[in-house]
Amino acid sequence: MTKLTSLSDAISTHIEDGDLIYAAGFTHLIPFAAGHEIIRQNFRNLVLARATPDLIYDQMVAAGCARKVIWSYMGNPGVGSLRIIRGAVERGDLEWEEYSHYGMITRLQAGASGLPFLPMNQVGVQDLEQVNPLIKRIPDPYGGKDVIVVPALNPDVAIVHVQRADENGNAHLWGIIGEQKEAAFAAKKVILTAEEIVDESVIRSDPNRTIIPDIIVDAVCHVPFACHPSYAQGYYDRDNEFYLEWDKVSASADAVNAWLEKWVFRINDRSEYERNLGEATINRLKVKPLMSKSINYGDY
Amino acid sequence: MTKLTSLSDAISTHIEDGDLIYAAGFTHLIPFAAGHEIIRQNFRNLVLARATPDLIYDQMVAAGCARKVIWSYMGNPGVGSLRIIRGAVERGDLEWEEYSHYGMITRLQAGASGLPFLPMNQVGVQDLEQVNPLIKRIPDPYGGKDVIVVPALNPDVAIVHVQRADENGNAHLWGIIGEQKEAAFAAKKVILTAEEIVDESVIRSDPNRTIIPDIIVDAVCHVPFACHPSYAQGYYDRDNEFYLEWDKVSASADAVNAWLEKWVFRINDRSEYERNLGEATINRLKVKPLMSKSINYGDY
Amino acid sequence: MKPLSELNYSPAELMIINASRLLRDGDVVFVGVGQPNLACNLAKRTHAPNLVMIYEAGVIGAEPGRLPLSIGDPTLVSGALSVVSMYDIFTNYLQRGNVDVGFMGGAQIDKYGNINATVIGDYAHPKVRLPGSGGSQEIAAWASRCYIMAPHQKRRFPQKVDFMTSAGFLNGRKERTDIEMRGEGILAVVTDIGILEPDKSGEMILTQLHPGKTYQDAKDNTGWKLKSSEKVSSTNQLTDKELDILRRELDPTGTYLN
Amino acid sequence: MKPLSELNYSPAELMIINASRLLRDGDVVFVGVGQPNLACNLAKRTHAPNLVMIYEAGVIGAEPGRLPLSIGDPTLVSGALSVVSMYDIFTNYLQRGNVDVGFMGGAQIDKYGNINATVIGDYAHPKVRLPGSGGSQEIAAWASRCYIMAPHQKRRFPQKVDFMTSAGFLNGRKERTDIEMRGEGILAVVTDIGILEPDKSGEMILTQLHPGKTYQDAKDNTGWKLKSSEKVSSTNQLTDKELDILRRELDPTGTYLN
Repeated sequence: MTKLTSLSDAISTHIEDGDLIYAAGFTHLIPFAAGHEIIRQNFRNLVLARATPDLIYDQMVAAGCARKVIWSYMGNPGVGSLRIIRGAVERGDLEWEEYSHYGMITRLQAGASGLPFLPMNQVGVQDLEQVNPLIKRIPDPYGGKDVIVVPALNPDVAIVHVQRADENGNAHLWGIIGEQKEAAFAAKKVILTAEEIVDESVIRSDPNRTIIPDIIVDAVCHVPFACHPSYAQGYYDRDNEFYLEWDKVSASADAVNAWLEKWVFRINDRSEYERNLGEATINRLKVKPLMSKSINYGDY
Repeated sequence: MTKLTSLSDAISTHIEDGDLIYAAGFTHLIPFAAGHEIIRQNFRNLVLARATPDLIYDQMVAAGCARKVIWSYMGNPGVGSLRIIRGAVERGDLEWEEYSHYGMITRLQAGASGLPFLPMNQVGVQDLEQVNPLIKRIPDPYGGKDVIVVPALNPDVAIVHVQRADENGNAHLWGIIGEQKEAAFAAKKVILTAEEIVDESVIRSDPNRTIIPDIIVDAVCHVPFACHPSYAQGYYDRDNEFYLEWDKVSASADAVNAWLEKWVFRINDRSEYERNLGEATINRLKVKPLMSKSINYGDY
Repeated sequence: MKPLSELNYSPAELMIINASRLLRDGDVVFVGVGQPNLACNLAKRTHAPNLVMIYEAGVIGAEPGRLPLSIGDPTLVSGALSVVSMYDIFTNYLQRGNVDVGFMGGAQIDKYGNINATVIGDYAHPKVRLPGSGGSQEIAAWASRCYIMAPHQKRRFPQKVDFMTSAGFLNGRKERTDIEMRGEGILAVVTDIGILEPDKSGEMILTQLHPGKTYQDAKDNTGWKLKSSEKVSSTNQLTDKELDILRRELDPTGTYLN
Repeated sequence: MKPLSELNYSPAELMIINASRLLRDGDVVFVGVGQPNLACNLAKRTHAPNLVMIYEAGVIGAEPGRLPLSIGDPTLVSGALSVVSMYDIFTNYLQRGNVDVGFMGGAQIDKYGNINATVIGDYAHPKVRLPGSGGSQEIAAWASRCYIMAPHQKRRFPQKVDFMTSAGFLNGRKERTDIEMRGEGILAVVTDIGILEPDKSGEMILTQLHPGKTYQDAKDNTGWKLKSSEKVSSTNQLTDKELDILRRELDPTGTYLN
């Protein structure tokens, strides 16, 4: 059953003020288009969870969408600080909750599994455990050392960008797959954005590649170039210049507001964003093909 | 660094009497060739763990290799009983330890993760828990219901058959992937058998397909047709006639011994086994190609 | 449509067709091979075209090109929507609550729908050692609705199973409710005489009879004092179309139909 | 080979080259981007051709065709040996004990090699809020050997870190040993003055000096009373080959070398 819809409808239908959102993608396939649509629709009091908030959450916090951020690495990857979130935290203007990457992804894995919690081995340091009461320790019932546990994280909505999906929401993704699967299975609702909508037969030609199945997907949106300034493996490159530029923009509230006006509020959708980027940028981010070798499933 | 070796050398080098062996593959890619080599080399007192012992463990138990079997479904899949193991258990001649599929695979997942145990949700019934003291229950530290736990399973040796691997042991596998990854990461040593040895560039053309990395592999053996009478997706079909035939052979100790003589002890290796099967059988199990659609990784 | 008396059908066909009718369009079904597989494929070809079939081997949305002969038949994989690991199937799919229907089988089914697939006699000194749980312990707990297909025989329907492999309503519905498991439990046992369903206490009672069968037939073949619902209805007769799809398309060699 | 005095090199180049020499052929290294990535690629092109590079984004055996600018740069993926999920990287690879070497960084490194990458000042009311652990809490615990590269500055090497993000030897080696973590801990801190290594008590002491640097330089730039080993050796001078590979092949734009 087709779930194809516009991104704007998907966001307005499935997200509510106050929701816990997990926009997935570890450094790759970051759903910037959906983040911008959330800003454009003026959502408030969201709890934004991501291993690495990256620029997208910095922008959403700047726009006033969030009351809290949950992270395991709050930086501008390869550049430095996320100035907006960092500033809000230092001023006491934003709640936060913090894990190591492993703790964060373990919370999602527990959520995806339908388990109340999952264990991790001890790491020596206890400082994070002491400032985050959700991190606990329990005995090993088999007589070993105590283990550390974290509770399941079950976001209200996961937003996952993929390279190709059919209109029902069966999705192929590749390259860095990060926590895409875990976030999708953990969430109560899943909004999928995709570089390409393909026929179901493309998905069925390689079922081992299907990481997200239609049965957990609520909306499918065709949004090419949705990840800029992050990237989609095989489709376009990371726009490192933008990551450097944001470091400058985010140093001034006025510059941030001007940026949001120009790149989010004054435009209607992602295709307008892409047009505004211009051909020079788009060409700079293009990538030459490098194809995988095929495999034989056999016609049984 | 190449780890290519003959199956006979791999088995004699890496297995010892008394070892706990996990010959992986849920109904697919079952490493019959390695099992037969273990029989041929007369190993004794092995503990044989597999979700579904299938015919391979029935044959190994018949040959006297095992002191104990660990399973979650002890049947001849699609046919009925595993007569040898069932008879030995009913007579009190064989130790056994039992889980549900989920319990079994959770033990492997804990082992693969380096964790002492993993939790599962309650299932209402407690009979298995009562006869297997390794299945315990512990409180949920977040105030929910008690969870069931099982301890890590870390086999001495995992044997994993794959469709293609490079000579270092980086392996692509597809179709039903069962517990192949978990068994390999859980084990102390890994013996890989492969339908095809390919150049490293084939593996590197599709890194998302690489489920087993060379760093955990101890031996790589080129053994085409290693899974008969089970199958290798895209390479050959399951020989259902043999599964039916084993039901008859295994009804008589004499017939079993004659079968082992003919198909294991009197032959040297898998290529001789394949020759003895004959062209008619091999042609019957051939499969027409059905290729996956390629993906683009991009030349960054 | 021919009158029933003119249709020749086997007890297996009777059970498969009645089981297929319990499926709803859009259901995600955890399928076993054999009769449950036929029931699901029949439903998909009749009233439930959007049925999603999941196999415990890790296959989602299979479209088997031939009759699968084992739970891991390669025909389930080629052309499927997705293939995942066993751990993922049992965690992300089943335990997480993504499965609507499970089909159960077993050597014994008792008054409360509990199932024994493990052992006849004492566990440590088995009289008959059966295969064991496989996936069924968790399917019975976590699939929203579970169904059983079983020939109606006294030894197969004892008052109490020798070993509880999978949960029906345990020692009564309250016990299952108290544990707050996700699944509603065994909602129907389809036999070759009729259909049993749980009453308020979780006891399996006769609610439907196949045409030509009687309450007495059912009682004679049940190991406990079988109650019936106030009104026992009759199952709809098998249709030519259903039988035709089963026999010509799904199992032309009759492997599971006799 | 030119005498050292004729080689112009930056403090970063000095640290990267000395760190690369700590790697052994065949090591499986958990690599960060930036300087650790350069150190690993340099080792692979010199004395450790069989080095296996793992990135926390889930990439194994990367062969980057260009300088990766973030931990998730697509150049790490194309042509890699394997790509897996974050959960798998942290469980099957790191926690399971499949990683030999980890590179750590941080705003503060204390006397026992503990690292702070979380916060300067009070956690609840941060003076400077840093990015936090990322993968480092677990790398420091479970990689067999860990190394740090850091410019030698007093504020960066305090007696005690404000927040322990990752374990060195905690409050002394015994405390780490008692917890029986898999990894041996921080085995070297490579600075632009020399190399610190843990003594028997787990305290970081000066064991090597780069040519031209003195114990006094190190003491002046360390926030605790820096001890030294009985004999402080000199690090080998940088070679033309090492500098050449770094500058021409690995970081031609000098992004991480200055």
